[in-house]
Amino acid sequence: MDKDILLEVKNLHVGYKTHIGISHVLKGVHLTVHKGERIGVIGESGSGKTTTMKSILRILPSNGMIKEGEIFYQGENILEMKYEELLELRRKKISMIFQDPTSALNPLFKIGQLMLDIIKHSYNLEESEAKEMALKALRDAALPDPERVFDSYPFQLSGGMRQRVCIALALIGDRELIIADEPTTNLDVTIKAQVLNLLTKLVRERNVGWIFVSQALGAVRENVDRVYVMYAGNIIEWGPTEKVFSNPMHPYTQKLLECVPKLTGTEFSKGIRGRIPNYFNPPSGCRFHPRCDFVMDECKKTFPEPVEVETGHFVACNLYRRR
Amino acid sequence: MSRATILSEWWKTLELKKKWYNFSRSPLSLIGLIISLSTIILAIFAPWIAPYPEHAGFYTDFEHANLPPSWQHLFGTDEFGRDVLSRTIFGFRYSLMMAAVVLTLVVPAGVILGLIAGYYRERWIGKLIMRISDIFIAVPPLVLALSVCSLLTPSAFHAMMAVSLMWWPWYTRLLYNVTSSIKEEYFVYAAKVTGASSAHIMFKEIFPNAMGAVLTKITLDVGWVILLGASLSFVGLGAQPPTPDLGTMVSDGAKFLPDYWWISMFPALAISYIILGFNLLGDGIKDAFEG
Amino acid sequence: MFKYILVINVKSKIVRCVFKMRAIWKYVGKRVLYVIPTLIGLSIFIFILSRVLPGDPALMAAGPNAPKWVVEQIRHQLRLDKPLWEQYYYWLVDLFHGDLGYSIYTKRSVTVDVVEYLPASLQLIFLAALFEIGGALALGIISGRYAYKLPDNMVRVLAYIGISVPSFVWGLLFQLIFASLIPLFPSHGMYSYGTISPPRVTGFSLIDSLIAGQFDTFVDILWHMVLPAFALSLGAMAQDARIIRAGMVDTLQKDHVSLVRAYGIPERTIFSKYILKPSLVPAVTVMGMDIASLLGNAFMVEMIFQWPGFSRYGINVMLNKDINGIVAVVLVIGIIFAIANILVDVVVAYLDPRIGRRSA
Amino acid sequence: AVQSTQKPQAEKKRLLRIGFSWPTYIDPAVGSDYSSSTAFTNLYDPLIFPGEKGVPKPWVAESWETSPDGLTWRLHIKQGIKFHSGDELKAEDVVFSFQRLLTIGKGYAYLFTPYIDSVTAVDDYTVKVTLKKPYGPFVAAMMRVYVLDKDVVMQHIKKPGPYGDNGDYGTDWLLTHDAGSGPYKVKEVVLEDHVYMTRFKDYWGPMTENAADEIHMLSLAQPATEKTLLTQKQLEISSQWLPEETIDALAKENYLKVAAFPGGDEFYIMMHTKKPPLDDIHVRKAIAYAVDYDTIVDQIFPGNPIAKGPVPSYLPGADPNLPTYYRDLDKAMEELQKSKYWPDIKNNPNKYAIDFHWIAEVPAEEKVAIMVAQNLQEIGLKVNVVKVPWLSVVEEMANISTSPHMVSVFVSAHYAEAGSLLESRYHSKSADTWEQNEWLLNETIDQMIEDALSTIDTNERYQEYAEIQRAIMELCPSIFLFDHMLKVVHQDYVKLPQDEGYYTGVMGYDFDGRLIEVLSTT
Amino acid sequence: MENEYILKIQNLKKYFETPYGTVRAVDNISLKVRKGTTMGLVGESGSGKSTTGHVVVGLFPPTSGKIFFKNKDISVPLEKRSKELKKDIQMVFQDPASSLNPKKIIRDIVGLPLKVHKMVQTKEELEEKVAKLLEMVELPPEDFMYRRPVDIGGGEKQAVSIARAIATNPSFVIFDEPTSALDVSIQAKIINSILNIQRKFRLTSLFITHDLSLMRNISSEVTIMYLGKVCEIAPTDVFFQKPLHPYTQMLLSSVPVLTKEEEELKPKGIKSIGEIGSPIHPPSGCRFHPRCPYAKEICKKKEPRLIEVEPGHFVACHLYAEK
Ligand SMILES: Nc1ncnc2c1ncn2[C@@H]1O[C@H](COP(=O)(O)OP(=O)(O)OP(=O)(O)O)[C@@H](O)[C@H]1O
Ligand SMILES: Nc1ncnc2c1ncn2[C@@H]1O[C@H](COP(=O)(O)OP(=O)(O)OP(=O)(O)O)[C@@H](O)[C@H]1O
Ligand SMILES: [Mg+2]
Ligand SMILES: [Mg+2]
Repeated sequence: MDKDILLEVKNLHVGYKTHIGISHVLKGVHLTVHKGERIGVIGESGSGKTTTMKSILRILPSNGMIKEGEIFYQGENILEMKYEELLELRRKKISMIFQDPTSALNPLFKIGQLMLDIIKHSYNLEESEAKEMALKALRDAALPDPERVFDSYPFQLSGGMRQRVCIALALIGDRELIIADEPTTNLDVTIKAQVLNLLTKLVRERNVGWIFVSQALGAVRENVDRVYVMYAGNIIEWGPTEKVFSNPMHPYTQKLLECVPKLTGTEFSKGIRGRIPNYFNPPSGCRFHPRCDFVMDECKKTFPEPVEVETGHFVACNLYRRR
Repeated sequence: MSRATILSEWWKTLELKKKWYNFSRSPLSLIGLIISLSTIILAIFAPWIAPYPEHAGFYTDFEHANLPPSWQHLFGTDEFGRDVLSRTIFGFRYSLMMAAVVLTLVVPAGVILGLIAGYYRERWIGKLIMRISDIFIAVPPLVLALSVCSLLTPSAFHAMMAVSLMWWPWYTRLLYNVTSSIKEEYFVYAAKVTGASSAHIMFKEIFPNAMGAVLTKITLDVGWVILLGASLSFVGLGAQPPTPDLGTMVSDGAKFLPDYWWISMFPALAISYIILGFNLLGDGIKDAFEG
Repeated sequence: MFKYILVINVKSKIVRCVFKMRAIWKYVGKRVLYVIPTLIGLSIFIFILSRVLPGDPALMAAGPNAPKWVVEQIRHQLRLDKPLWEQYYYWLVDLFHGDLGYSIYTKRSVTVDVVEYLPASLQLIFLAALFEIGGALALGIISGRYAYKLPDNMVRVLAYIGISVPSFVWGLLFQLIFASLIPLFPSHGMYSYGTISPPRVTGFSLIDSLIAGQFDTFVDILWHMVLPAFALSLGAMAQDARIIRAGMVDTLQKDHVSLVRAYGIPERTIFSKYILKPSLVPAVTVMGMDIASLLGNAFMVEMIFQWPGFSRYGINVMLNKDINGIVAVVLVIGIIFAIANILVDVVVAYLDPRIGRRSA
Repeated sequence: AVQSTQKPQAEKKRLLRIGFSWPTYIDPAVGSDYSSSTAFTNLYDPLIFPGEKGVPKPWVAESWETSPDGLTWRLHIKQGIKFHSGDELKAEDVVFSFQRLLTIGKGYAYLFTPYIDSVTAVDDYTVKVTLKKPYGPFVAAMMRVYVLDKDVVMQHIKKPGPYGDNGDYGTDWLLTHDAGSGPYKVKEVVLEDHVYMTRFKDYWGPMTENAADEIHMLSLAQPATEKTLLTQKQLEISSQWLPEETIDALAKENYLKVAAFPGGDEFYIMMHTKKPPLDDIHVRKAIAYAVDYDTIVDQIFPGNPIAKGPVPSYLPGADPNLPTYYRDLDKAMEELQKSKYWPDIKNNPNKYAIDFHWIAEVPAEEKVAIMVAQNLQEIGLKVNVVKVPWLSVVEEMANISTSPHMVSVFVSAHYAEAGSLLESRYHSKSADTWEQNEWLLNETIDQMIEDALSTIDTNERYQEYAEIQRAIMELCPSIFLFDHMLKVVHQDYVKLPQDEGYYTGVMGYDFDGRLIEVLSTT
Repeated sequence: MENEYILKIQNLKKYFETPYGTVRAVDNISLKVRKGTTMGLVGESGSGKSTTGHVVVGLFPPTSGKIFFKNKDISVPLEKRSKELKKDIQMVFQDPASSLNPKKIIRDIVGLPLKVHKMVQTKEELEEKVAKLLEMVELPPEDFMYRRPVDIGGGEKQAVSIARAIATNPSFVIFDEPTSALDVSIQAKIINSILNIQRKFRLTSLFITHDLSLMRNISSEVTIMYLGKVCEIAPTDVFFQKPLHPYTQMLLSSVPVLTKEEEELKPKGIKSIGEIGSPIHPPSGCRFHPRCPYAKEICKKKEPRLIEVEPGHFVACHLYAEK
């Protein structure tokens, strides 16, 4: 389309092979990130956010399989890259911050060991230069006493510090795209705010592309340019943040926003009935239809084509197609 | 009401189905099941299956001693002229009986002690039980079983007692670990808060969670107990001749290696067969409960 | 200049190591304190058992035709005429003087027997442990690397066989095949006939032969060790290979593996470093215990291969109801077991920084 | 190839490697079993040596005199016998050996303790022995007095020990060393493994020309190992307990020979005559008639002659014309029906089940046990066969209540005379030893034995022996299975005197390095 | 007047001895809960909220201090409490996954309190009562009665926990972050049923959470805890209008929100900094002082007392002590 596009995920289908059968998680996910753009992906637990992000870096678990789709990074299809190219991509272009900083850091290696290993593989550097680079990244991540952190095992750090370490990893070098997969979910409220502030500040300063995956709608709203709403392996609505939040179109988005308790303390929502479908035998058509209050016959048959309801604001729902 | 029963049955069968599914997923588990079942059947029906059942008792026929495997004697005959196949089939009987006796003694005792020790972990009773159990696992079970057996007169009964004495701590440990980890689960808290008795919590809340592990361990232990029993009789501290005990058969037949290899090698294979079967089965059961 | 840096580097490493070790030592100290009551309990158990169970060791010791007064004399010598607690008390006192009592089987101090036979067993077990660790690592890694693929399935089947076949069956089988039918290896003993054992320095014949400069004796001993050590190691090897495999398969799913992958660390490094180490932590525990358990299995294997070791001595004292011998065998194995346990803990603590050194 | 790796040795040697089982105690005051006795024979010189068929030969005791009452003996010691230490063997060494044996009380001491009052040295070459009571077979018994080098032993005593001033009397040192004058001296002893002996160059006595330079007694636990070693020519003489199957297989090799010779022992099934139902002589007789003697000597222990009575028939003093028992099931049933237990046995064989213990160390006994059990099943008796380690058998036989119903044991004469076995098997004073499970406790028999043993005149003594044997046959306390023939397999380059029909019948003198020729060097 | 308070906690301390030192999980707190109201207990991870709850229900005896329930001293170990009391105080636990015994069917889980307190005799009676309870938490009884916890979702698990807690008809229930592990859509459902039940049974409850927005919608009074200490107690409305304690302000400012109105409620000019201290070696003086932008010398030395700034509004901070 245009040169501005950094990353484009098109029609991504991903499943997991398990002993019970194949779990068809992603069904036609698409996503576009422009240079320096901050993208939010929101969705409840199990909606396939992590799966999408891992697909981008091709680090799905061994039972995961990409069945269909294309992922272009600056015009190159990641899914068709050779191993060396892929390594290059992972080393220089895209970095990822994982959901749970505790499990994302190997408990048996010191932070420094891990960072040096990563730096040395990415950039042909001397030990001391590499260390300097690592320390700088740690400092950038606002870690007090980076030397000590460098020489610590993950268990010796608090949760917030661990996540900062992960951020520091993501900041090494000049990446063009940072994927942050629920970077603050497991942190305390005040720490959450700190980490998120730091991350948004860094992203803004460096003007890199950013995919911010989160269940915390408020946090997404405050920090990104455009937002994608995901439900059960589908992107059901997307558009500029302001528009989506102030004028949600999809019944799911509407309900979801209602569900969030407000500081102002209005009447409490009743929630959405049912729960997220199981992926071994997902609902036909629109995957939200069993829980939708406006369900129609056709919802059960075909997945609705997205419709542009305002400029840049798309929604995939049959309610709007008819109109 | 009947609908309720049907529903409850339905859920139960579904659960069993799931377990069976998890179990049968691996062909190895199925092979294990087949092997274990075959040994159990052979053991139970030995007198009818064995071609020469009388060879399991006082029987000598020196005219036909040491015959190599043939159609008449598939596994050959031993130095007494007894059919090795028949004795091997009876051997399953003794091996499985040993396992059965030991495990029926050991499992309840070990489980109860383990539950108590885990539940009262901070109190002296729990500590005492664990320290005592430590003593019995401070050396490999074989070594202590051998020493105890050697101090008693050798017999299958004493071997079983000695093995049992060495074995309960493993169940105590298992239950202790399970209990101490489950003890802090909220459902135990909930039961406590409601006012359920300690016995209820131990046996109704905690124990069911250890069932899978216990069952798995029992199955695997069938193999280990048989191995231990065979080792004891191999050394000469187990079952008495002419009992067709597999370990004794191996060690007695070993004298005639390599000429009359079938006398010891078939029983040796039989031991391995039965242990293999229960090992595979045990892993299958583990899958069924965990998967 | 370069050398200088190296020195500093090494020095700081050592300092760090020492620091690390100090924490570990504290931990070890605790473990030792914990183990002592267990060992005392064990000794009480086996000691009492050996004295209360029916049987008259004095009569056995005196030999078949000995007159009554000789039997009485031996009874006195073994303190069997004293009350039980007194017997135990004196036994303990003797123990602290390094005396494990009089063996009615070898007719000398059990301590001498232990010193004489233990090294041979340890030496055998050492080789078996090498086989075990080497084999288990190789098989486990192959299996984990190609999880659920053909090599993995082959290894798994092999492992099941390895676990299921008792060590004494392996022993007999190897003897039958590799010593009798195809005489590649000697069938029994520690030396070929005519070889005079090297002068005893350490008690470990392998080491002693090297000290004495008898290189061919060394090779000879090694050659005699291959079959029994291998027979001994197979079961544990299979067991450990399974554990390593399970650890690797487990670790493969972990987020931290995804992380290093996401940052472009090549697969080979991931496997050899970030997956292997965490999978080894649980395996080390099992492996260590398995190595210690080899002493138990060695009972049969040493018997089959007539290895002049401690386990064969164990069998002999047991078959001859040598009460002091039996107590000593159990206790010595208990001590070795405890040491192995502690060593394992140290290794694990070394591998896994979280253990034993968690600060607030 | 590596199997036969040997240290390159400077010179080739005549090696005689013999298979044995451990334990082997080479201290004459401690050991008394087969392998120990064999070691004594080669390491030491006895006062009296057994000649062919066990006939006593003067040896260290060159000649002797007896007082008319048979209570005082004067032994003249041969001059010029050299110990391995180089010292000469003198009367004080003999006295020392006697005293040490009696003080320690183990080994063969039991042969002398009831009789000997004192032993003193009259001069350097004369020893005076005073007895408490006359001892007919004293001369034969002196085959078990091995002379130790007093000085050497006393140099190696360890104090404190159980023997007061004498400390441990050198027992610890003598476990792995010798202090003898025999044709061989200890080179190395590794407990449970081997006893290596080398030729003593200054040996005083006669040796065959091709005597071995070294004798290695090797502890071999497994027939399979022995077989391998024999076929690889790494073992000259097998142990004596090889299974028949292995012997058969080995006999097919043309470079191996099988030697069979009387071992001086007989194989008995001892019946506990004080335990029901065996306290009924009819039951015992029934059993004696039920046992299938022919199968035992044809199939299980081929080549052994069926026993003709309580002592092996070749033993001096044995009566060859005793009435014997044979398999006859009708007669057996007849006897059994005469017994008072018959109604009970008929109704419930389990009520009088008979425990049959056999000795674990001799696997072939299992065959006998099981066959006998099978035989007795035929007449309606129930038997429990129990395998028991040797030392446990010894222990349980020490007590009348723990002694089993039946036990099968090989018993050999301690010295080459019928009296030895008669005394140890049937005299009341041996009832609590392993040599008698019968618990005969028969005063008449006791008296007859004592009378016979104190009869100094040989012929008269033999007459009395014959009467005892007849009386015992009548009581039927034991099943007399066979006179044991030892069977060993040996290399054809080894010449055993037994190949030419020579034997002593005295335990431990079968493998005498003085007589065995080794015609090959390695 | 005094009878108004169903639960009174006075100077409660709960220390845990661990190999790494004494954990001062709850350090001298006092609070009162009025009959028929919901007291919200807010604080970040490790602040001692759950511990407080656990001590109240009797899982651990207090290290020191007193707890009065209906004017009776209940600061005794669980074994010494009467059956009546156990029937009267119940708790819903934090983690739905571990709250239900995975090996039992729902009927038996919910039925346990009924059986223990002999409220049912026959199986039929049991099933009937359990069915009623399940209906109350909006779970169709036929569907759920015979299932095991593994077969149901997290929200449903928590609903079952609630059913169990109200089975004995208690007058006081502690809800320990009942929805923190759930998606917002499910959280809404659960909260709704809790509100319904509270209304129906006139329950008094202690509602523990770290989510201020949620708290706003549920409780009539709020207690804020930090590292084992109470910082502020206030009626909900007052609290959101005028948070006094710097920590409370920091907490409130850290909440990401969805609407403009909410944004206005957030205190400006305070930013989250620093790390939460360790309960083993808590900071001296005021435990919040290392993170407090207004910290003074005295804060490092002297522990502030809880003072009533205005009726019903308590705060423990030196800033207000002077006034
Ligand atoms: N390795 C795997 N094997 C099988 N199923 C998997 C695997 N990983 C994830 N899934 C399933 O795929 C679905 C989507 O998971 P994913 O982690 O992408 O969701 P998510 O949106 O990131 O959820 P959360 O917010 O909980 O992280 C879930 O139902 C999950 O159970
Ligand atoms: N049984 C226990 N033994 C030792 N320490 C404990 C125990 N229970 C809780 N703690 C410690 O007490 C402190 C307070 O824990 P508590 O569970 O009350 O916190 P919380 O406010 O509920 O936090 P969260 O939001 O994480 O549930 C924590 O540091 C915790 O580690
Ligand atoms: Mg995720
Ligand atoms: Mg909590």
